[in-house]
Amino acid sequence: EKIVLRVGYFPNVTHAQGIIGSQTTREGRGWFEERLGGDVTVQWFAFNAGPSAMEAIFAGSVDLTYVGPNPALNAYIRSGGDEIRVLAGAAEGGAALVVPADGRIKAPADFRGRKVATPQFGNTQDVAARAWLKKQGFKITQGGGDVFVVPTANPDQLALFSSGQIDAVWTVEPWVSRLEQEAGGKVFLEQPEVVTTLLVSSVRLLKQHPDLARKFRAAHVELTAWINAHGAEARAIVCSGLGADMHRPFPPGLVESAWRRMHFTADLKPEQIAGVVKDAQGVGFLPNAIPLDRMFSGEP
Amino acid sequence: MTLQQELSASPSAKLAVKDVSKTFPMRGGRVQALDHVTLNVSEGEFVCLVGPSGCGKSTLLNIIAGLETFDEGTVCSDGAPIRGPGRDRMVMFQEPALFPWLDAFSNVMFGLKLKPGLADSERREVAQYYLKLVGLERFEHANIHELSGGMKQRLALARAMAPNPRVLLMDEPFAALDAITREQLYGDLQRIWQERRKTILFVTHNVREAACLGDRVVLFSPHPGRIREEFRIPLPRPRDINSVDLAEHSIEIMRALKGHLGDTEVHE
Amino acid sequence: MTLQQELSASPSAKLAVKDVSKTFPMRGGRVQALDHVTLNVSEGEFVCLVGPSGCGKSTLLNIIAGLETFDEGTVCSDGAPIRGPGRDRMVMFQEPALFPWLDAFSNVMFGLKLKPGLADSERREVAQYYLKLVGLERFEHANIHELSGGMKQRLALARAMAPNPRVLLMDEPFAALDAITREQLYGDLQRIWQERRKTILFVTHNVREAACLGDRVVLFSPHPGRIREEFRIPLPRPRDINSVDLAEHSIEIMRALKGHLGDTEVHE
Amino acid sequence: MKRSLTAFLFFAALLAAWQVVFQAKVWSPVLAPSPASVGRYLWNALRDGTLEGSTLVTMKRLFLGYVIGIAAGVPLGMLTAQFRAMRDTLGVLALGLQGLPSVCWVPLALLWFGQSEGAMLFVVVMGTLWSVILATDSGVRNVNPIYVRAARTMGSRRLHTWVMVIMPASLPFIVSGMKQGWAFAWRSLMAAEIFVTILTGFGLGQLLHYGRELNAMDQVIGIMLVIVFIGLLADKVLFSPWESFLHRRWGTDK
Amino acid sequence: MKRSLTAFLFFAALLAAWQVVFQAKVWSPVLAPSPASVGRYLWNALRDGTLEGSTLVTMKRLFLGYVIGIAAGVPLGMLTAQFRAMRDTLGVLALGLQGLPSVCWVPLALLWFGQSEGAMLFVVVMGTLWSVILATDSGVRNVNPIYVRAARTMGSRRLHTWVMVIMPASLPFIVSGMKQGWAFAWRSLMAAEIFVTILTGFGLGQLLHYGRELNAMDQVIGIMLVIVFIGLLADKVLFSPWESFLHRRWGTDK
Ligand SMILES: Nc1ncnc2c1ncn2[C@@H]1O[C@H](COP(=O)(O)OP(=O)(O)OP(=O)(O)O)[C@@H](O)[C@H]1O
Ligand SMILES: Nc1ncnc2c1ncn2[C@@H]1O[C@H](COP(=O)(O)OP(=O)(O)OP(=O)(O)O)[C@@H](O)[C@H]1O
Ligand SMILES: [Mg+2]
Ligand SMILES: [Mg+2]
Repeated sequence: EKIVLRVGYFPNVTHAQGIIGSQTTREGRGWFEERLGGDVTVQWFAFNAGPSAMEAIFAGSVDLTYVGPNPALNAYIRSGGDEIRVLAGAAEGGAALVVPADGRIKAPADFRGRKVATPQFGNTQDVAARAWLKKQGFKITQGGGDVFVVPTANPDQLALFSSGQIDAVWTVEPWVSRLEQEAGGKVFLEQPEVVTTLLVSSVRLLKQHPDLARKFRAAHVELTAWINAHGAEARAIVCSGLGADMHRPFPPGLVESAWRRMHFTADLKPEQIAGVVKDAQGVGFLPNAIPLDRMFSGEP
Repeated sequence: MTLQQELSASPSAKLAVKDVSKTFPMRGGRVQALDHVTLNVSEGEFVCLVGPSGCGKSTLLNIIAGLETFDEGTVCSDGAPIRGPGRDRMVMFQEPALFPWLDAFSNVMFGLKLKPGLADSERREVAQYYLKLVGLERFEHANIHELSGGMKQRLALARAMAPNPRVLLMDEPFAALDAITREQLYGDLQRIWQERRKTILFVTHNVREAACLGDRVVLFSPHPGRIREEFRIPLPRPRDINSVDLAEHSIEIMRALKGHLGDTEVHE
Repeated sequence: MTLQQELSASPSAKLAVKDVSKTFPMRGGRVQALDHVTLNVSEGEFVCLVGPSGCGKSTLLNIIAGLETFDEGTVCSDGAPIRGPGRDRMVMFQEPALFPWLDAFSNVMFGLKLKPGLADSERREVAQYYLKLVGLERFEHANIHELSGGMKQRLALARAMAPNPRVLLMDEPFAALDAITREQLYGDLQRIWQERRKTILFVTHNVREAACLGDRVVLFSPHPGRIREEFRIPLPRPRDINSVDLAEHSIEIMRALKGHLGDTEVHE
Repeated sequence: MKRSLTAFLFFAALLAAWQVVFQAKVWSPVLAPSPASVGRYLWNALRDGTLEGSTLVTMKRLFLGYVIGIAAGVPLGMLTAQFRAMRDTLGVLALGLQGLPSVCWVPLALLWFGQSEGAMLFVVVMGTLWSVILATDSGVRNVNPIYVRAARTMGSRRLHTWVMVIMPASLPFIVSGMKQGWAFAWRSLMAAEIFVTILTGFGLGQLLHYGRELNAMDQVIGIMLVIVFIGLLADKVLFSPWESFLHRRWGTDK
Repeated sequence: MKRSLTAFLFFAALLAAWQVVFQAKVWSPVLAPSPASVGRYLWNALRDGTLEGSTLVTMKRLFLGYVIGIAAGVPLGMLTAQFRAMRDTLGVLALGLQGLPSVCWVPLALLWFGQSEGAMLFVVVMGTLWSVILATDSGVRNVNPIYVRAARTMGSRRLHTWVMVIMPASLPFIVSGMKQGWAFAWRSLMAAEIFVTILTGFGLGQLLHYGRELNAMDQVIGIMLVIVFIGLLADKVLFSPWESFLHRRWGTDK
């Protein structure tokens, strides 16, 4: 009897491993299936965002998923460390603070009184933006302060930024590239070392099929290395995978330029995550964080 | 049961209303619709109720039909207390109460379909028979809102009679009809009543009509609704509405009606 | 205008119906409700329409009211073609058509409020006057569904008369009323009509009622609806419904009615 | 004929206004694409089968969810209207739950049905059911009691009265409620298709979502037009016949 | 008294069932938190003022949007019912647009109003208006024509007929439509608060959304309960009095 492994990811360049996995499965030459053995089928679920993926983990309807560090953290803390584990890193970088190219904003001090958009309240970029602005000496509150941080959905950012209704955007690829290419934006600041995507597993999978989880992780590590070695080929697969997921051709140029701003690594740097936690707590999120040791243990 | 049997089956029933009172709540007080009303109707009897507007005739009919609760007293049909409406006591309401979502024919069929023991083709025949009786055979497929006032009333009459109930409770069934149609229906109703030994309680404002149709005429007075007097009409059947004997009876009833009204003063 | 003037103002009007025909579409054919009907009503005249059920009386009233279109002919009021309903021609429909969202008093006030030139207190007084006229003063605040059939009809009568229209189009206004209330209202209606010189077109099934009230009685025959005959009733006013002269006239009309019906055979 | 002409002219005018706005470049063309580009998107999506495919998927889900919502909602609404106890429990529940946004039902759907069509269906049904219950309840409670009384004296009892009298008598309400239920079902399904990720079929909701994610306004507007079109079609096919039947029979709405 | 008892017992039973399910640990406690933890969340949110604050913000938006939706929708619905041309244009538009999910209106709202209360309001109104138009239209078209005829012979004309006759005569429908409109407004507002982020006030929709973002199901369920509670309260305050007035006057629903 075949074992079904259910894996989630987002149709987003920063989830390249997931996209390649799903696209190769779709093409009948599944990268993961080939490495998991003949009795395993992989089902790929393209989630719209972190919370949906985490709900699915809790509900037991997916086993593994690619996801950003913040949803993973939230899920870990919420479940008291009982339900998810981070198996590996996946991607770093790709986030940036974009300002108008017209030179309105040249120095950190110019942000005073401006509106800075972030993709989602409390998500990785939102926390980063708040932490950075705070470090520049601005007072940030939820509804005001010296700089207005306005969580705004990515597609709306583009519109509002190009019509001048927001002054800067802290977001992640491919939106950074789109803001540059379509809305006259200029990258003001990048954080290439910040984790963008992780591979997480449900504790249930680790209990029931520890070997499978191990094999999947190994395949993921191998895939990451392959991506770094075969950039062009990987980009082509990502591009067609995105097109297939969204039923709309994805511009290859966008994958190209997004790629330049990120890098893929399966390494886990718990201290990075700890940094994320610290930032979040510094701006008032994650009030009751718990020790993160179990999160990276790889054990149930 | 064959169609012939069905059309001529003879039901039997008896109504006993004893000391029934009924008040309605109304803004700023109560209205006493019935005040200790006692009325017995024997099997196969044709009883007419007359009385001024608002004296509780329709309320009494509804109570006997089992559609309205009452405050005091007992109401029995065949010796058993009435618990709710039943197919044995068919009501023809004062407003036609026809179903607007059905056409004329289907309105008549409604009650027939609920009557067991008939084949569908028989039901259809019965419905057609009664539609013809009330002169609506050409309007079988008309929608209710396309009928004139009198046609609606005739249709309601056909609908009430078609299932051949043992008791017919009729609330001014002929009010919207012209004299000619009326006279025809007087004849028809008496014939049906005699042939099938129905028990009929018949509300009317037309004293002459009451005298023409009833074995007994019961006179109501209003505020509160009470039975004031009863008249036996011992004339032979079939009766002609224009006969002199009948006129005498109706003059007597009329006089009584006026007398009681004088007592109670409807319009003070 | 003072209340006194308002209550005794004397309007004038004239109706001219010429060669009017009207057919209704109906499943499987058409119904000819009116066939070249011509009728003139002079100012201050009281004309009664009688005729069997379904002969087009209500349709004619609706056409004169401006509520129904017609296929052929012309209808004028005061010499001008009727374009739609107007406050000068008030209609009392065959079904009471009362507004269920208003209580009895507000129903009467509805038309009064639309009449300019009256103070609010006067309107209220007028409404109360008419409610009392029809014997509903105790039911001012009743909801419509709490009224008996006859009470609804009386309320509709009060509502139609209260705004004192020049022309009253009344469709069987007394059908649901008992003899006593009716007789009272005959008197009241004749008085109001004489005092204020109204023009009244009055549909009834009661031939005696027609003879009692009308200057003229117009006889309709059905299928298609046509005017068959007209009778002048030259009796002095006020008339007593029980008088012998009146009985003679009504017998004559009745005979004519039966004759025509024989011609056309309503129920074949 | 004249009626469709009015409608046609009206929508042509809307289209023209859109074109004018586009050409006047009031808004960035990224946000307000030209009618032509939307048309092009629709044409391409039709040609490569995406549109038909996802429309079919969505319609299947919609119909199933809607039919279940109606089939459960109408009887339950009649029950709440008929029985005090039902009104005080189920009726109150329906009142409370009808305001919940669809996304609230997603976790429950996942728990009960996993990532399957069942979960999607659950969200749609939860989005539809309560409002259908309430509309039916309203309709039944507004039925003129004389109809029920007349039917009962003719021997009509419980189920028969409900099906043959109360239902048709409250039909005007029920049809109006069903129309609103249809809108609720659409909206819930669009949310469900975004929040419930399943493998069996890619629907219009997903197309809309990804169009928005990619800020592809031609796609967003194209799918909106498809939704509008289907809504109109559904009205023509599902509701209009009932309505004109009602109006003909009742003699309303000349 | 007896009625509230039934309702109370029913909801107590629901609560008990929830507790049982929680203790049986059928589902992950993260997705199905205990009643106690939800209660705790609500209590804390009440104490620190979050709940009152966001409820107030949301209610303001809801009321404003709803009132605008009703104030525009009822007259427009009467127009579509009265005039062929309006029905063939606006009526058709309403039919098509009522099925659109709220998220479709977001880009337009941002474009026209920027990130402001106006944008939020726009989304709510667009989510409410069409369904109110359609419900009113239905109601008006089902009015028994005899009322209008009677009023017209008494000299009632256009506006007077509409306000004094058609409106009250179709009130049963309009009230039922307004109840559904209320649900539409709620759901649209929840969507709007999720999709349109503005700085002037943090509403229940945002609390719900962030609860979900943070996998804080106690918060999600707590807010759901608040929404349900407000829904019930609104019914008691806004709609029930109308309904009982209607039933008393019309003599329906004994
Ligand atoms: N549902 C009700 N609510 C309140 N009062 C009512 C109700 N039904 C009837 N009544 C009152 O009860 C009294 C009797 O009414 P009922 O309908 O029995 O009179 P009726 O004799 O049939 O009169 P009519 O000849 O006018 O039809 C009236 O005063 C009426 O107002
Ligand atoms: N809206 C309508 N649609 C179709 N046919 C109609 C309509 N209104 C009336 N009719 C038909 O027109 C004819 C005349 O109807 P009308 O109501 O004028 O009769 P009437 O003389 O008032 O009868 P009654 O004395 O019974 O009230 C009838 O045959 C009726 O079926
Ligand atoms: Mg009565
Ligand atoms: Mg008539």
